[in-house]
Amino acid sequence: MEEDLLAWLLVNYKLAQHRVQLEALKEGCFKDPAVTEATKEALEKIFAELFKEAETMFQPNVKSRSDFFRDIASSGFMTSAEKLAKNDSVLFDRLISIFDRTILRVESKSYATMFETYMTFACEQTVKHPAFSAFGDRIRKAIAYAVSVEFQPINTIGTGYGRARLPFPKNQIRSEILCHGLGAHYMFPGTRTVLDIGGQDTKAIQIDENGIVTNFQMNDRCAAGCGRYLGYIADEMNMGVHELGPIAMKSRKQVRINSTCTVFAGAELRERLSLGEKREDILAGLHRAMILRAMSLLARSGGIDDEFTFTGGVAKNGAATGALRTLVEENYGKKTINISADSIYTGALGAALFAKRDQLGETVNVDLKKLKKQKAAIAA
Amino acid sequence: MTAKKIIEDCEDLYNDLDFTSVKTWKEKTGGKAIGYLPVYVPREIIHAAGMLPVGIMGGGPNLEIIKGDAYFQSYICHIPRSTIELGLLNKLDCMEGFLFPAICDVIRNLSGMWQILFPEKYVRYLDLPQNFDKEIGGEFYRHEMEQLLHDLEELSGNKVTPEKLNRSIGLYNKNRQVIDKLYAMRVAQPHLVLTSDLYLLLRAGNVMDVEDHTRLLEGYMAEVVKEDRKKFDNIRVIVSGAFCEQPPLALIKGLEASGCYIVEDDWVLGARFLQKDVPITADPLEALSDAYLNDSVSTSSKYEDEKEKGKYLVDQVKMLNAGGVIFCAPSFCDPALLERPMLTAALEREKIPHTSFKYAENTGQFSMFREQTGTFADSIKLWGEA
Amino acid sequence: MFYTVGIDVGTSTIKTTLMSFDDDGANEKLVGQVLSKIRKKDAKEVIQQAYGALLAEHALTPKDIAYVATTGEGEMVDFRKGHFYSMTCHARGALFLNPDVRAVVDAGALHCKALIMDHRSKVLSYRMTSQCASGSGQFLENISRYLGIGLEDIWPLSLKADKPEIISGICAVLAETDVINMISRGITTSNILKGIHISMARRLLNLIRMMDVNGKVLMTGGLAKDEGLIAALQELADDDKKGLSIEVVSHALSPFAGSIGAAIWAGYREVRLAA
Amino acid sequence: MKKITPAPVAQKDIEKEESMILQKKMIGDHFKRLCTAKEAGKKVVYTFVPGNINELIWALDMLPVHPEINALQSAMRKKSGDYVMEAEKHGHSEDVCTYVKCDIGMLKKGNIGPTGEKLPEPDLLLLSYTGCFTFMKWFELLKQEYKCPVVMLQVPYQANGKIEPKMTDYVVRQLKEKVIPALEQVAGKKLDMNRLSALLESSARAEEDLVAVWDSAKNRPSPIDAYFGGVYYVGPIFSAFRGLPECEEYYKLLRAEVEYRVRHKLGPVTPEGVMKEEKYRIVVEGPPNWTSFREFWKMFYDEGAVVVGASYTKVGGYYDRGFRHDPEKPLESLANYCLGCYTNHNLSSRIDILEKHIKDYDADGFVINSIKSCNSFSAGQLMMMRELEERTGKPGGFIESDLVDPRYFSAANIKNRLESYFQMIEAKRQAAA
Ligand SMILES: Nc1ncnc2c1ncn2[C@@H]1O[C@H](COP(=O)(O)OP(=O)(O)O)[C@@H](O)[C@H]1O
Ligand SMILES: Nc1ncnc2c1ncn2[C@@H]1O[C@H](COP(=O)(O)OP(=O)(O)O)[C@@H](O)[C@H]1O
Ligand code: SF4
Ligand code: SF4
Ligand code: SF4
Repeated sequence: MEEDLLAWLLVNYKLAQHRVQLEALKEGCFKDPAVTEATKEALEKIFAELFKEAETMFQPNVKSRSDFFRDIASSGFMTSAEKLAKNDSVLFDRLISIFDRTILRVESKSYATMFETYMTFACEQTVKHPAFSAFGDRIRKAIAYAVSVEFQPINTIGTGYGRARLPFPKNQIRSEILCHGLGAHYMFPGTRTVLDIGGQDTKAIQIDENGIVTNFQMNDRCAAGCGRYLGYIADEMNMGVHELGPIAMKSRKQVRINSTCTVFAGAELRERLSLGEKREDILAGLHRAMILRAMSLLARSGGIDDEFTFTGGVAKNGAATGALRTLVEENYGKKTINISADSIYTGALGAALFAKRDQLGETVNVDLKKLKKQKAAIAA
Repeated sequence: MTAKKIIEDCEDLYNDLDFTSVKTWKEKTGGKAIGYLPVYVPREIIHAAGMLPVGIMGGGPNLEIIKGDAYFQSYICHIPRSTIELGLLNKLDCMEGFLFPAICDVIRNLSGMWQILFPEKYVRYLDLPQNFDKEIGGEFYRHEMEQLLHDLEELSGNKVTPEKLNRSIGLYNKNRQVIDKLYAMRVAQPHLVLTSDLYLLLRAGNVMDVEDHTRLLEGYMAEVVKEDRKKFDNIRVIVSGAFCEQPPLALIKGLEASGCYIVEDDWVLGARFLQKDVPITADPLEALSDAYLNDSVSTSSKYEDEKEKGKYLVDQVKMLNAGGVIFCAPSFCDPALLERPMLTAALEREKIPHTSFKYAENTGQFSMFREQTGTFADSIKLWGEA
Repeated sequence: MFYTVGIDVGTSTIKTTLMSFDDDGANEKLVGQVLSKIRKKDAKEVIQQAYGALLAEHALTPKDIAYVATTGEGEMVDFRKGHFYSMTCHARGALFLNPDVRAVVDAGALHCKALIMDHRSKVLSYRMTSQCASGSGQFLENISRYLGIGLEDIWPLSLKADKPEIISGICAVLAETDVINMISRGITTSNILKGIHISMARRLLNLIRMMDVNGKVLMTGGLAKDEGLIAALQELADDDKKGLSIEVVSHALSPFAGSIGAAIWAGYREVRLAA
Repeated sequence: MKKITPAPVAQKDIEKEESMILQKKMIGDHFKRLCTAKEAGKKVVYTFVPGNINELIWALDMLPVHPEINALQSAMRKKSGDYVMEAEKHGHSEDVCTYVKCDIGMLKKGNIGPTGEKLPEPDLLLLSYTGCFTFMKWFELLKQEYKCPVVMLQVPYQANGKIEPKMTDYVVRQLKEKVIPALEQVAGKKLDMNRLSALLESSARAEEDLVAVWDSAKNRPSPIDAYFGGVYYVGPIFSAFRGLPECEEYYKLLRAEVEYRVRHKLGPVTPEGVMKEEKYRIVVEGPPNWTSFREFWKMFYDEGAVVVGASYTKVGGYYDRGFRHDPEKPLESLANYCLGCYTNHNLSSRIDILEKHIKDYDADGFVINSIKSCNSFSAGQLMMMRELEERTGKPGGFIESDLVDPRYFSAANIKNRLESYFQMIEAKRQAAA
């Protein structure tokens, strides 16, 4: 019961976040200089659809969905716009360009101070649920308390690709490699090899029994092989990035993709589609091509040791994990492969652990009890 | 067997990364096999020791590289990583020893890696002389060959007598003669002896007994004349630069498809490295050494101070009535790519058109090559020689 | 008199050109042309449509066309009579558009090629970009999408830049984050675009510099419409201390150079075949 | 490459400057000699650093020029980018050794040497090389440009990790029958063996002092940086001066300075002064990057990393295991010197050498700087890394750059990797504590 409530709060919290951004997007779109009567009408319809979709989107039984507002919104928007402007390519182009212009601004806005708003919304939504309506006031009270508690961070450590731009002193910045290693170690203490495929880069990391990195390899600033590779392909196909995996998984015979560059792969995709090859087969080939690049980084960092943990946004993509599993088994034998639903936070988790360690001067010990609980929560 | 069927069989051999034909040979003869990397090794010595020399030319277009990348950075040519991949996949287990001839730093260093990776195998770096003086370079090379001969005797348990060695020399002489005939046939009728056919025939020689290979070539030549093959309005070109890592078969076919008949090339060059028969004498090692010093082809892994750079190529163009030269070299291949400016300079002095591009053995995209060779062919076709 | 059609099948657009010749192949004239975007459609269909529309517009039927020549990825067109390779065509088309030029830069969606030729448009030498789309037309298209502006708005904005924000060697796909970054740092769209034009121009200049180019250089391909890029290229070339003295020019029909060249070669071959 | 201006440090560090000043003067004098060679009637021999036989050249009163040194100096003076581009314009591929392209580009642009004056054309191309096939191509290319004789000295590869008698014989024979006659012909005189022996004796003394300098890195803190500083230390002995009295003097001076630093427990001098804290002791494999040499060095000293051992400083002679030029056996010792240069060792031996460095100098780890355009060094380095990690238990770092092509130095990337690498050592230490 207790977990159920938390789960629902989380669902509604995400909904709140999503709605706020949708509102901003809507407002932005209507303010766009290119808006005409026709587009206004279309936009109204599109947004009505988007808000409606959002209602159920975060519920636990709904599966494939991106964690990124942009992905969700853009796939929804595209689909609706395509439907509405079936034969009117001018209208379609106009709608898309309005969207492109606006999303950029919505995305680069900061929503950091909205915790209370989100929480209140989440609380009100949740108590509407029949399972909790009886405890409405107790829940409200508890949440009001939770919201009022001030966080007192004892230490902060920044990491990630953009870490150099953080306004932190040097000792509060840690390489994302180390953070990923430690984060993965915390989630799965048996981990020896970590693969992180993020949006902008891919890292293969070897760690020791304490979660300390012993070797690593990462790719350069090239989208081929990172999450954006799939994002770009999804854009090419007017789809959300989270929709690719499920389609690719239907493939029975994958196509070999020859282009390494993401943009060229996009062109190859179009070419192959026009040659009549199946969408799912090409997509499967694209996923495999991306995982092959990761395999080569892994090989270079020292191979794959038990246990192997796959983190980063792409770990949510079933076709990518599928291709990875196959290739790992073929080349390194059976290995325990850990994939966490929260994997996109691995780096942040590692940074937090370093922050704690730096402050308290202790090496991090994994709290097994807590971990079990966490795993159970994830399983539920 | 029709020419088409012969080529199909050769293509199967080309695609067979398990070296089944080598295993079959071993079962049949009970002998051992020695793998060698490009470009040239004196196969006669291996043969005389009752062993099968097996040419290893990388993994080609079909091998997916998973672990090989762990050994080579992205800016090193492709052949060593696919060779290591083959090794790690145990596909080269059927060979008892490996020879790494001196050709470039990559192959040289690969020999050291092989020593570490496969300590149970016989691994030898064959240092070829760059001094072509019989008394100096010849002396050194002779030592190298003696050592090799001695090692192979030990490995095979067979004594190599001068008679045996001479017999092998004879067989390889014959093989080279037939290959030369095949090349001559292509020069005369490039539409008949397709370059892709010829290439596959040469590749087959990497993995089969020399006598069988000679018979195969003769069979093809007898059959192919019966074929009725269409003649296209193609230009005649010489392809140069691919002496080590081989272009994918599809690229070779693509060259023909984009309007070029190839009348000379340097792929599988080891099979044609010696340009004259090695004489049968009382001292076969000396004969082999002399052949290497005096009668081997001009290629970028050999140092040449006496001869004028590019003269060999220019002569070939004239002799074979070629319209131009296509440099097609593996990416990151220092010997081939450093040689290129010298050769192009020689061609330019003679106003011979040329173009160039780079490939990797597993390149999968050909449209850029097609554009380039096509434009090249167009320009020769539309405007003639000059 | 007879007619020919040249079809240049690109990765993003199809260019179709109709030309007429005297019976002896002389006096080539441009009759009409269409440009069609492939987008997500089947390229073959787009080609068929464009071809049909162009003929209809000039009251012609396929029977009236003596020779259909393709170039680019045109090998897929089954009603063609011949195929010419793209540099051969761009060179010939360029010479038609501007008889003074001896150097051509073909900047398209994915590739850029620079070539030099003689007075008959024989390609003497060329350079091409690699298999990385950084700095290509598609790259620019992506950026304009991230910025939410149309292709046609790019060059006017770029020309207005006062303090270009120069970025170099960035991935065509990951550029998005750099763009977002710049926007959040308050860099104007004009300055972002100009910066991108400069980095693209560098790439082109590197190709040109690899050959002995002097005098007029004609831009062809889709990017030839981008006056911002042309301006940036000219500025860079002028600044270049390495003795490069070139004048970058474009032509309203530059994007059609490939198809024009194909149509002219078609005329040439037609006369030869008849002979 | 001499232009290191140690930031104002304490008075006693003046000594340090003395060897610097001397080296600078030596190089200046040499280039002056070169520029006036033709007037002075001196013959000029172009030859390479690894496997150079300078003593022979000097014994015949000729002047050596080393194209690699020109290339690296061009890089430090930020000219190499243009030179490389120039060579590519002349048909060279972007894939090949950039030393070659830098040299060819410099030639095409008038052959202006590091001092801004035109270098003399060679009277002889002495292709004595070791450890790399590219050298052969290099001189084949130069031969197209100059109408002068070439003579080659092939040095067999130590494929089995040792120098076999037949290898030495082969080199000696070439020296006797090819190289010396060719040199004599150009010099217009006979080789005086006594003169050669005297030069070799001097070489051996300099070598002795150099080895003592390397050994000093065993101290804590290490008084030298054996890589970034080391490339300066090998300047005289690798380039034109081995065998000359000024070379001997330089090493005597250098050794004294280093010994002084040891006594006073001083760290190495960096462009920003004496290094404060020695946090990490590192062994480096591979050549440095010359185009951003300072920036690259800074990435180390800013983190408190000192290089205590390096393989690159052994390319022009490997003296650590006792080899010295021997006046008693002049030709044989020249042959063995050539055979012993670092890149002429097979991969296992290279791993052994690095392993020994890591152990002898008590390093915390090792970094491989892989050069994109140098196959001789780079092919196999990934495997070396793994073997070394296994054998020593010390972590390896892997970065990629180029010798002289500025396009291939991605500072952000290298910095990110190095930072992660040093943090990794740090984290490991903490975990162990
Ligand atoms: N639900 C999902 N399904 C499929 N792919 C996803 C999903 N969520 C995120 N991704 C992928 O993950 C990438 C972002 O990963 P992330 O680890 O957050 O990157 P970074 O940390 O580098 O910003 C996206 O580009 C996208 O491809
Ligand atoms: N006005 C314009 N401004 C900038 N770029 C343009 C403009 N018009 C077309 N383009 C670019 O031209 C490219 C198409 O060029 P094109 O030569 O037709 O390519 P391809 O032949 O490869 O399909 C597109 O990528 C587009 O970015
Ligand atoms: S190859 Fe493609 S994906 Fe990679 S950097 Fe270039 S443009 Fe980006
Ligand atoms: S392809 Fe070239 S560089 Fe690579 S191994 Fe062969 S000869 Fe050496
Ligand atoms: S490849 Fe390496 S070792 Fe050889 S010449 Fe070039 S830089 Fe020197």
